[in-house]
Amino acid sequence: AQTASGKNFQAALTKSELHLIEEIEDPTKVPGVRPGTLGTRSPFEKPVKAPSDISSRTPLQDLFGTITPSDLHFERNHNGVPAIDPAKYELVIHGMVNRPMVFTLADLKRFPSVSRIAFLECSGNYRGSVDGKVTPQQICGLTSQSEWTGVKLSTLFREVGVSPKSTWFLAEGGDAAVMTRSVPIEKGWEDAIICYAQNGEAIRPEQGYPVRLFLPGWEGNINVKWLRRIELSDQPFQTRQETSKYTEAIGGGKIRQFSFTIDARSIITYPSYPQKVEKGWIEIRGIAWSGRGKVVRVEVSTDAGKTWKLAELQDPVMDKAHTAFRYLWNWNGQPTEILSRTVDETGYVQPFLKDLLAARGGNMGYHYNPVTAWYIQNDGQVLFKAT
Amino acid sequence: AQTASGKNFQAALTKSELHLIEEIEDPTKVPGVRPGTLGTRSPFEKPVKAPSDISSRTPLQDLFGTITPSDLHFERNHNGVPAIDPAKYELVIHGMVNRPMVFTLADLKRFPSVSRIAFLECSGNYRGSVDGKVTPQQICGLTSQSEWTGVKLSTLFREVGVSPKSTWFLAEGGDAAVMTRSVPIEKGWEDAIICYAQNGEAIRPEQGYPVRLFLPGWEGNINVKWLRRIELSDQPFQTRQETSKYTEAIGGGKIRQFSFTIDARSIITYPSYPQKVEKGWIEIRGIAWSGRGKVVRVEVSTDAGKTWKLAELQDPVMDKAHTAFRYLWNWNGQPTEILSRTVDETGYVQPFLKDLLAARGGNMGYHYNPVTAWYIQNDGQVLFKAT
Amino acid sequence: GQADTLHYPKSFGFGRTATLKEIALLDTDVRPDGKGLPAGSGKVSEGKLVYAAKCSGCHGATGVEGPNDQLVTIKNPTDPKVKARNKTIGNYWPYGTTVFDYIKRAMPFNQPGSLTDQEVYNLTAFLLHENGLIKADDIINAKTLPKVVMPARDFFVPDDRRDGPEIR
Amino acid sequence: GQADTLHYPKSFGFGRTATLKEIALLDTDVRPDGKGLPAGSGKVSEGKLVYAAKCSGCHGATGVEGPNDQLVTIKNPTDPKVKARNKTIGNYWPYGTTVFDYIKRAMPFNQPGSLTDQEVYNLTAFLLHENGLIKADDIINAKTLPKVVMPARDFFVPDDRRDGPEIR
Ligand code: HEC
Ligand code: HEC
Ligand SMILES: [Ca+2]
Ligand SMILES: [Ca+2]
Ligand SMILES: [Ca+2]
Ligand SMILES: [Ca+2]
Ligand SMILES: [Ca+2]
Ligand SMILES: [Ca+2]
Ligand SMILES: [Co+2]
Ligand SMILES: [Co+2]
Repeated sequence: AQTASGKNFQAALTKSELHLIEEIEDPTKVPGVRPGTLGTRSPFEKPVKAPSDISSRTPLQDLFGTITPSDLHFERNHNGVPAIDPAKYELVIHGMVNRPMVFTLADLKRFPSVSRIAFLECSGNYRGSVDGKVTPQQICGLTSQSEWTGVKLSTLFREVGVSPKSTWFLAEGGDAAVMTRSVPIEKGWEDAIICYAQNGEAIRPEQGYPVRLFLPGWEGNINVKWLRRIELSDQPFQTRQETSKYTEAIGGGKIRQFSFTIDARSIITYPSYPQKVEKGWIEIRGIAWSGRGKVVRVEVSTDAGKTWKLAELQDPVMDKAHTAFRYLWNWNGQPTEILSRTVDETGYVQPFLKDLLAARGGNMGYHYNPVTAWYIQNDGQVLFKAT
Repeated sequence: AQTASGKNFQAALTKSELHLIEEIEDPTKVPGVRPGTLGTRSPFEKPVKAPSDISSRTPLQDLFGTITPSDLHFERNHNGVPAIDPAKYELVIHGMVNRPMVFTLADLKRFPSVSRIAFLECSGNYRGSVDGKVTPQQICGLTSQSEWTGVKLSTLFREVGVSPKSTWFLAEGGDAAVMTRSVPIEKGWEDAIICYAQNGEAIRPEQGYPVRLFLPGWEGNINVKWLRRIELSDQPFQTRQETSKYTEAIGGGKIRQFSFTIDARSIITYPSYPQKVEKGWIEIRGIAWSGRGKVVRVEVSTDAGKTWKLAELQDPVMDKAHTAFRYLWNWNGQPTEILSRTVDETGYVQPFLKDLLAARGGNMGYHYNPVTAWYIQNDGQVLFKAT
Repeated sequence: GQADTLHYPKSFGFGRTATLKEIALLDTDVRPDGKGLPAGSGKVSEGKLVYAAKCSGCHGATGVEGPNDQLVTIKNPTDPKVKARNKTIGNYWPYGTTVFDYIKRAMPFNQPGSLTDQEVYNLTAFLLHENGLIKADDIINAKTLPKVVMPARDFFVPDDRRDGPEIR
Repeated sequence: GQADTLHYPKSFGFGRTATLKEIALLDTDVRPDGKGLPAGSGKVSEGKLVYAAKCSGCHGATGVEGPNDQLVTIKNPTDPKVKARNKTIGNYWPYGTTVFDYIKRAMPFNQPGSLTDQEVYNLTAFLLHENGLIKADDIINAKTLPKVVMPARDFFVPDDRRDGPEIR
């Protein structure tokens, strides 16, 4: 047992200790950290991707605006991230060309360049949940956005002299999966980019360092990372990734193949599970995108889909890009569901899950982009609900 | 001394060792790194800021496109970067208001938000060199670009009820310099943002974590970082930073004060010192920006300023944002000078150094935005030249 | 698009001509018409041995058990879990050439690129046979492989989604 | 702009009223009209002692030598280097109140926020005197400080740059 004076002394000590800590902690009273060579992330902020054996998901619910920090860009690979020495890197282009050629990384950087801010999404990017306990990261964290820079593939096509008879090309990665996909030649001429930069700097290893193929608006897998070879052909190669995988049953015994385009989609990232909200004003926030072009409209419902209101889109709305949307809502504290749906410039309207299932003969699979609902309980708890 | 057979044996060993190394190094033959929680930068890429005691400069010559990776965003502070606990963070707004208020970080995030991609530049951002051996980073590395997200200050002005008689406000930082600047109230109503996010994530400590003031197009120093207090007033406070510093002599004994706007500017980042170029096709690349609004035109000269051609601007051209420009040039191998100059939407034309000097009575100082030239020697060596 | 590049010079002159040898080193892909298949041929019986030694650890003794991807189709499965993942070479792969191409580039997963063409031919023969697509003494080579009839071929249709409001 | 926010509710109801006490703790700024100056007053002679103890290490024995910012103007310097950096309180600062405000918030650089108001008043008096702006026995307080005549005041003009082509 402690004496009364002992107790007082200890309390006093504790108080002065506390005071000391407070003084040290008052950042206006201690010189801070001097300028350095690399910036840091606050130790109080620990955003992380959610990894599995084969992929890692962007924490969409933790992000603001539309750019994904490069170290939070989603990952999907088929046998890990290779270590590639850029000095040894070469891209070979051959097949139906006048002159098969080899380009070093330095060569690629010398050609005319192009930059664009665009999303990249894996076509296997939907996960539901029966108990509602899933975050946006878990539902659809296989989408991210960067400013991509590189040389247009069409520029290289002209350099090697692609035959007018060529209709497809093979893109091959230099990873341990030696990833291969066949791409229709038109996409190569239209807007394909051989990218070497992401968000201002060299592409990160997880995104294909030193060079990846970028096909704006097309499913992630075909944007071959660690690109080492392009072969021009007059037919697709029917690689494992475009037959066994990345094809989807659509009913009537049919399997859809070469389904490249990412359908229009949106997700409300705030409020979302596991957050809890309070009665009163809530800015509903999210991102919307379409592989077909620009988002022209995002509609939000706060009454479980009975009525829909226009959300505000953040300018500038870019082609094939995550677009931030916002809708100001005064929650009365009653349980309800909030939903968002995207309409793109082709008139495509993001479907409900049940409509997608109906259109595909009851099959789930790739290219699932359903409207998702957030159920808000009367205690403010937000839970996922399938549509 | 070594026997002949010993030598052979060693050579053989070395050869098989080499082979082994080659095998290990062939990334298609070894499973790569599994997906993780945070992406990495390739060990072959080491972009760094150039620090001094008081600032650190963005390596503009190493970047592509327009977004600056957050850890390469330039820094300028007046007594270091403070360590701030976001749970303890508060913003106080008081003075000529109906109701002085305190906002936590969580409070600020609940208000309607806005995002914009914009540059931030220190007004003391010009350094020349007599021997020409300066990089873009050294010449003007105190400019960077991010996607900034936060709440409009006007929203908070309405919440506290700013008096119609208020004409200025004080912005105060919570760093060891307790940085203070006076801002005209109109800017607060127009487009000031109380930012809590940068490039998708929480603002980095070096850029003001957890909250900074962002005044699009205005000189860096007034974009007070680590913002802790705003006081509404009917006059400026004449702080040390807006009198002793961030004012400039303009001739005739006059000192210009409250010079907020960043004048239009550009820099060719490729080719630039210390690079060496080869005869033939060169894509001249750079960034252009203006604190007055959009860049409407960038002109490039490849004949030391005798003639000027239009550069291509990367879409979308955004208001008060770094804009990428490119100009394709076939260098004949003869020594020459290449230059770029920006014209903004108000018709302002980026001046030559000599014209700036003449306009300011021969004084150097803040707001120096001259056209800079790169001299290309006949061996391809690129060197800075003042205009 | 292509139009943007029309003002470019005919050639920028960056890069160099690829040699036949360096192309050959990389060019291992196999097309449905058999283009790309190397010399040699494979047998089911020999594939069985290679499979047991180098593949069964991950794909199971009979290519069904896993732990990794199921390679052999189970006819009329009753277990709903097996039913769900029963998409394999035998009932889902539209081209036999893909088996050769993929095994050669990517398997075994822990030692990709380590197999000889001979081994890959043997494994291809073995897996096609286990899936009931060829007979036990059929030989697989550049001539025969493209001709193996794959039951799934008929199911595949090109993307039928279009711009506009229709959900597909 | 303001128009964008007009559809907002009158109040969102986030945040709380600030107490007078918590405002007072932060509100140390001093305006040119003297608003914000605390009670108390300062003397040149006492400021000299504080300066020698807490400031001279960085700003020099007489406020000229550095190594950090020069605080005291040299009349008619001949050394061109001194001439160039001879922008100080005496010839470049437009308001005396700034001296108090800045020292209180930011100095000494290695112990910012450690000075009492008394010390800051004394230092302000000392530095103004060293710069020839007040007499040795002048007292600096909330009344007198705003009235100190600062020679640089007349030089300052507001930004005269405009939109458009004119270079200024
Ligand atoms: C160490 C584990 C491992 C070993 C050993 C292994 N595999 Fe695999 N295999 C895998 C994994 C994992 C996948 C799935 C890869 C992916 O999806 O990217 C796979 C996929 C496959 C596929 C494609 C299945 C489909 O339906 O798409 C085939 C075919 C295959 N392996 C054949 C083989 C053969 C033949 C061998 C032996 C030479 C082998 N594997 C050895 C792990 C292994
Ligand atoms: C450990 C070094 C150090 C000490 C001690 C120090 N200073 Fe400073 N002082 C500086 C530095 C560095 C600056 C410039 C800060 C900046 O530019 O952000 C400065 C700037 C100043 C300025 C502004 C000068 C100008 O022209 O803008 C004044 C006034 C000043 N100090 C007064 C004082 C006084 C009074 C003391 C003592 C109470 C003091 N300093 C102690 C380092 C010091
Ligand atoms: Ca080679
Ligand atoms: Ca081939
Ligand atoms: Ca798989
Ligand atoms: Ca408080
Ligand atoms: Ca005040
Ligand atoms: Ca200074
Ligand atoms: Co698809
Ligand atoms: Co200024």
